[in-house]
Amino acid sequence: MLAVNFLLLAAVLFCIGVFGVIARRNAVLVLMSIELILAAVNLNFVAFAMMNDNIDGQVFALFVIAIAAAEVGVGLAMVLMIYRNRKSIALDGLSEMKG
Amino acid sequence: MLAVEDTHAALELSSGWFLENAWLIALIPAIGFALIIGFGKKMPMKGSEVGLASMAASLVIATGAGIQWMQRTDSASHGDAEAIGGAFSGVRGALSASESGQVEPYIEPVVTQWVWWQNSGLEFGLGSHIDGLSVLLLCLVAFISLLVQVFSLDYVRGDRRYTHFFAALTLFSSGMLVMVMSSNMVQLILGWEIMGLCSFMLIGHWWEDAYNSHSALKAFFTVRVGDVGLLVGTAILFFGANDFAVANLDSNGFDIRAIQAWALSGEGSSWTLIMASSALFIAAIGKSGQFPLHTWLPDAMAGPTPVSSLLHSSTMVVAGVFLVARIYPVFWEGFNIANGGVSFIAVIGGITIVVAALLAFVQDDIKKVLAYSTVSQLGYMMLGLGTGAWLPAVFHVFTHAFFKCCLFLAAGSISHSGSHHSFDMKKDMGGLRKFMPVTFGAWCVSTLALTGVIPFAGFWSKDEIIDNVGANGYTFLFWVGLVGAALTAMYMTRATYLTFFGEPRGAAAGIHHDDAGHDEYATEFREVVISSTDLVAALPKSLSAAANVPGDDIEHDAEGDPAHGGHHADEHDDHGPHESGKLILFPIVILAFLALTSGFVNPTPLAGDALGANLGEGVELLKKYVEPRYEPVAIGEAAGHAGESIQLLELAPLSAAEAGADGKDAYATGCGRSTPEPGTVCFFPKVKHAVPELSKILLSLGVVALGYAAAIGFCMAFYKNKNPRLVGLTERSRIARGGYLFLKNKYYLDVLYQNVFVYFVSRPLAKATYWVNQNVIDGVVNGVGTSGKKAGNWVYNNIDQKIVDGAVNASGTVASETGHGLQPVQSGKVNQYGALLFGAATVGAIVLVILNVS
Amino acid sequence: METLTDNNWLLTVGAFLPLVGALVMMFWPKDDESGVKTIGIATAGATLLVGIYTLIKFDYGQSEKLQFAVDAEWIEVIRSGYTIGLDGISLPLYFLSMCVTFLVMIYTWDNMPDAGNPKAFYILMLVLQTGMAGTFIAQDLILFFVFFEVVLLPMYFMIGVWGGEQRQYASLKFFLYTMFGSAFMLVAFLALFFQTGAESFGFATLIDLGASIDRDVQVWIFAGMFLGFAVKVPMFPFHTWLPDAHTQAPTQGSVILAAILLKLGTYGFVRIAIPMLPEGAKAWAPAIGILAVIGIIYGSLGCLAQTDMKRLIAFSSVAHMGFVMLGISTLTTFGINAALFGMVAHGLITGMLFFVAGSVKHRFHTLEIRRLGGLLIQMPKMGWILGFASMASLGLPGLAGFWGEFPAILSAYNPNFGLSEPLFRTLMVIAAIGTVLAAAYLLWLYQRTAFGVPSDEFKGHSTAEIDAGHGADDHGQAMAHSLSSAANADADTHEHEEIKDVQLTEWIAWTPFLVAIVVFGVYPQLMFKVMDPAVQAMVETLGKSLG
Amino acid sequence: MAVGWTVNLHALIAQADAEPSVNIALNIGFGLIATVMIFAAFSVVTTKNVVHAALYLVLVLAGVAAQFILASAEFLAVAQVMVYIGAVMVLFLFGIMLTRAQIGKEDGLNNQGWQLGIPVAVGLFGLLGYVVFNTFEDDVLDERAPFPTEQLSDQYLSAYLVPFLAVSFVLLAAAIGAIVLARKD
Repeated sequence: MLAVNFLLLAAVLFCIGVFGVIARRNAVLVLMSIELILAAVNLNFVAFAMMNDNIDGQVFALFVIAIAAAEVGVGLAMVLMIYRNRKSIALDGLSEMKG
Repeated sequence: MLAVEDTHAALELSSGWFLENAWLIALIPAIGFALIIGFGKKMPMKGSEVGLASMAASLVIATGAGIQWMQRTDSASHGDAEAIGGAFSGVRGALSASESGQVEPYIEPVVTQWVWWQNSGLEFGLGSHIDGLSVLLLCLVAFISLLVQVFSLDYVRGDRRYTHFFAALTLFSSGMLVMVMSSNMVQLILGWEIMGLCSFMLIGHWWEDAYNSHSALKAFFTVRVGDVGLLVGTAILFFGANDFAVANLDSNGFDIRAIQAWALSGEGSSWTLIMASSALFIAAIGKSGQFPLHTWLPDAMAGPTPVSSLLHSSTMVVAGVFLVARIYPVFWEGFNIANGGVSFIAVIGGITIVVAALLAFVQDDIKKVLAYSTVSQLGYMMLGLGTGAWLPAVFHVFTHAFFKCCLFLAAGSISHSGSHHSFDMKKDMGGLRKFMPVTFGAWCVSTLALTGVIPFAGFWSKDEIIDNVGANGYTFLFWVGLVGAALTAMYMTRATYLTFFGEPRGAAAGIHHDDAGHDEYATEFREVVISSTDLVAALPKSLSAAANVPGDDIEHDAEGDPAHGGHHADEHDDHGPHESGKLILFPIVILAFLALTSGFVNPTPLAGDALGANLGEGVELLKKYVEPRYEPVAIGEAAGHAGESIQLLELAPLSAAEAGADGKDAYATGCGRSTPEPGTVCFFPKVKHAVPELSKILLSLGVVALGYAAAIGFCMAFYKNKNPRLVGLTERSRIARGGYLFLKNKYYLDVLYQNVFVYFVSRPLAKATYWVNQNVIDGVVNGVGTSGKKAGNWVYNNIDQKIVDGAVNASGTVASETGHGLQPVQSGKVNQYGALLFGAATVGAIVLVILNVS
Repeated sequence: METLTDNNWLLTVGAFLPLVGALVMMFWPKDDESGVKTIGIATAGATLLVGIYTLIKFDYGQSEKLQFAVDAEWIEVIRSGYTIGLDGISLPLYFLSMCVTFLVMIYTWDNMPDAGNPKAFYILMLVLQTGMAGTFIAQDLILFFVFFEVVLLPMYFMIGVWGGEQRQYASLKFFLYTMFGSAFMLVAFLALFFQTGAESFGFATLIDLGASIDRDVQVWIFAGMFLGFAVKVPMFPFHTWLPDAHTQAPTQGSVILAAILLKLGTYGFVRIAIPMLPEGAKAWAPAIGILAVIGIIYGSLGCLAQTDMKRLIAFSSVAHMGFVMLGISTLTTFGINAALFGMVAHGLITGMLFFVAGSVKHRFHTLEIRRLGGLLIQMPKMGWILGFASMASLGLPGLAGFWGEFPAILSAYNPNFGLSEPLFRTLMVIAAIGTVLAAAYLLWLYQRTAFGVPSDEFKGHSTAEIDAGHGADDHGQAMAHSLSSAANADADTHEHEEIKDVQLTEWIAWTPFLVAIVVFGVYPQLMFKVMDPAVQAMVETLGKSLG
Repeated sequence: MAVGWTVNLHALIAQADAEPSVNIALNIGFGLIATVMIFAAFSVVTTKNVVHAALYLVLVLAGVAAQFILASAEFLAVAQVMVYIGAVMVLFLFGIMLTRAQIGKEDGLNNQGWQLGIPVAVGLFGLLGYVVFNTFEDDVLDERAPFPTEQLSDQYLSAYLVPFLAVSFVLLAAAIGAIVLARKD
């Protein structure tokens, strides 16, 4: 099996995720898109691990999974809070961070 | 400014003024058209006189050209001493040969042309290319057009667009003439498309009524679909033949003769020839209403009757046949007709014969019966061409023009004075023979001619086609042809019976129901799905026509009646059916006479004997004057340099050799059978001519008679005695009903084309494209635009303004300033961050990659 | 390429005379409208006379050479000279630009757009004229670029000030889009200059040196020029500014835009991009061909989806320019000749169509195809002209359109320099199908606007209609009509003023277009004879480097 | 399920060992899963219904797990299934429910400037695709027995011990943080 298969698949997923992050307005959907990106990254890690016959790639993939879990937890919690405060999770509504 | 480049034939062939100036034949009507458009309204006869005059002039010149062409031919084969300049030993060679009955030298067409346009150094001509075929059709077209215009004088009198009608009619004929005499493919396309335009104008003549304009649109559009083939085919031929033509004939790849010569020279690859001939034949299908694209012809009946007759007899629909006949060598080689290959053309022709004939059975509109019969007759012509029977096909074009035109004009005369402007045989006709004896007589003669009863014109041509098809070994198509003949007899009998026999019905009985036209077209609307306009919008429009300005006219126009809308209408209203006026009868009678006699131009000798008349080979005038000789020609000859005609001498032995062998072997070699000798070119393949046999003739006559018998019996039983077993059969028997509906709906082809193709392209596809345009492509643009604008804004209010401020109150610390300056980048919108981030990253990376690459 | 320099003052005068007129107009009182208009028309007329004189003086025997050539110093610093000249390729377009401006000005005499202020309008048109003429005579890249951009500004204002409802949007889009393109173009020009290490920006030198550039570099530089010109043409993915600009622009703007401005792009391809970068051109030719054919089909389908007459015509431009670009992309003499002819033909025909659309709008105050209808009843002459123009536009032989379309399709059968034949033959077939679609949308337009009977809202308000009523034998009805229409005319708003047929100024402005369409259609040699030698020479030089 | 996969995977590998060249079966499997994943991912970012989006995401992540197996990383596959499909998705669904996203179609899920995403994504893909192809054109992943899990654990508890601990702290912090944030007062 060719390495390119995995890498291209990852690339596609990554780009779709990017598109999602840019295009979506609903916070939850943005988080999902980020998950897509992370999945793509993991694919790459694993593919390279197999290619170089070196397990470190998988180690990192595992780290990524863990971090992703954390990120989702916190992210959703924040979304929840935002929702409570302003009854909407439309991101373009949030511009308090505006300097 | 017009550089006259006169490449007409070597001088030993007699030429003449008419042959040289044949281009006038097409030019005069064109000028006539301009005059009518320009000043027609102010003229005493509203411009019609110009039309008549121009057509008459063309007819005179065409006839002159015809006579001179005959002289030219004779001068070649019988070699008049004075026709041959002493210097041309070449012809003596040919002459001596021809006297020994072996060689009949190829007769150079008279080509007169001017530089029309040039491209990449090649100069392309415009002019006249006169040979037997073109001369024949020139006379035919001019003659028929003249008669039709005479007919129209009375028929469309009082029409609101009388002048425009004649203008269009004249331009129409001119277009056909241009095409017939065309010396190259581009000119052919010119004439071809002019006819398309005029058919659009004429079919849509009463354009207030949506149905008519839609029929016009349909006609133009269907033909246009075929024209794709014409463009492609011309391209293939041009690039195929060009090098050969430049090298050998110092002409170019558009030149008709160059194409003919190239096709027979064996230079072109068979693939090229097949592609070219298929493409061109698709064009012919569209124009000549062959099977899959025949649907526009019946709708073309929306036009005034003279238009239908002109369109269906000598112009427009014949164009396709002419195209095939004109560059026959291409098809000959492309479809390998020489070796009896079953060609695209023959198959389509055969299918068309039967398919159209069957459709003619279920029509109630007399004009539509005739329309389908035209389609089926065109099928015969194509069948003939496709099976190597070139001459019979052309002959059939010739005879068919007369009787079909006669039939249409008769139908016109009926509706004009017999059935109160209705064409519905079932509603408004019947028993008319008592009222309109002349029309009836003419109709019968033409019907007999159409159905191929000896000795009427149709017999000689159609039977010759069928005969040759059989002789060339296409047994199945031979039987198809016979079946077609029987069917023709049947549906024509039905039409005749419904129109002239039985009890007068409806308008024929003096009853007037002006709504007849309306519900006829109301039903039509259900069939015709308007191309790309929405039916819903169109229907009320046309129905509200009656209420509109000038409502009175429109209401009658909807019935397809020209003469209404004025006091002329009332003329007819007060009394019932009667014979038409002289102006209408005159052309009909002439045509009827020709329908009876024109067959004797080229009768089959044997059949002549069968008649007891003693006819030799000599009587086959068309064979002698129209069919091009198949002798190879020395290249210098073809290029028109008299000096090199000496080479004909060298040809003599070659042709003598093949003349030696007789019977089938005579066709083993020669033009179109084997590649010509180096230094010589062929312009026409060596076609077989069936040796006529009495048995076959009797067979076909018998078949026709059978058809008549069956049809008459049926009509008697069904329409007269109302035989209970037949009447209402379609209600009782499921199969019968199925078949009936299938035919009624024209094999659902219209539905396929209009509901499926046109609808799909015009609605979902177009809409989708437009959506993509507005939302995706334009969306991207706008997105970029807006974000660019935003960027611009903040650059302005922040970098610019802030820095100016900063300069003013320099006390502020740089850090805070830049900090403020950069603040607004934080629009706070996550998505924009995303976009900026990834966008920037991408751009940067791309730059890096590019730097690495180059 | 040697040049003929006798009476070389002609081009300079022809190009800058309009500016003089504009200058005079500056000091003319704004409120003396007829005076302003007279000056404008007079200037344009004078320019046209110069153009005609040029036409007479032009040596058709050697139209492949640069004639009336000038090579003066201009900006020494950047080694750009005032190099101008005229040959068979540029002559038709140069002359066309002059005629069009003149006729458009005459048309404006009676049909001033609503925003008023003829002074500014005429000045803009004169500046535009200078820009267009200059672009066609420039023989120096920088000079070309300057004129190319000069054209932009007046058109921007024309759309932005005298345009329709969304004029701001349309004009800005037009401006930014074109600027975007020309930015890349400028970069490409500079890159070309430095890569060749030429001594000047003159076309001749660059054509000689350009072929020496390494292939990959050529491809990149060509890409830049491609962007610049393709936006102007406009080619398929870059066309979206066109419909908006056309729909929003005033009639005069649309006509000039269609007749001349679009040609700047194609002219750029023929004059600059292809001869200077043969390898690049060859590498890009398939892409151009494909985009062109996509444009043909796509534009036609776009037309079928339109409900607005003017927008439909605008979309048809995309399709027609597609044919032009197809011809160019074959890199054959045949195709490029066809393209050049097609440019002029399209200029005349589409210009004519826009004129008609403008007049219809002027009378009915709408271009909704749905609401129109029965044009032939209400304005017979206008209806005929519309029919004539659409027939010409769908490429009917015997009218000018055919000679741009047919040879272009033909040439795609065997492209030059070993471009892929299967590809281009496929393109040829698709393009041929495009002609069917063209027939579809144009006839559809004609049938729905001209045929049938007028819709109720406009019924009975045209003089022609009432005459027809009299013509028919039914007097009572006719009387009733004139009465009712009179009644309506009193009762209703401006919607119902008398709908008049073609007016005098319109006749004056349109007749030359109609005549030209017929003349070039019947005797195309007039133009082919001028262009063919020049194009042959060009393709030969191309062949030297491509072999 | 993962186990079942591994088993017949071993079979595949075993009979693939004979010739090191590209294994058809694996490729086909990969292709099928990949198509599903791409389709699902695309739906995630385009669907108008939040809940559907979540379910499509499940599909994608399951696909990733499957691919892990093909890449002979079984432990990761299992982890992926458990963490993502087990935990994360549940979180997502909770999030959706709690933010009362309406079940069914919903407009305004996209920004007004969403088209901007198309060029960025396409450009990015063009770039990545180009780079990937240029670099790893003909690198073959020769099938191998899956990495033994103990090897993985060894790595964690030796070389990567510190990061491992760090991550566990991060997780802890995340959990607490989530509670703090989401708590109603």
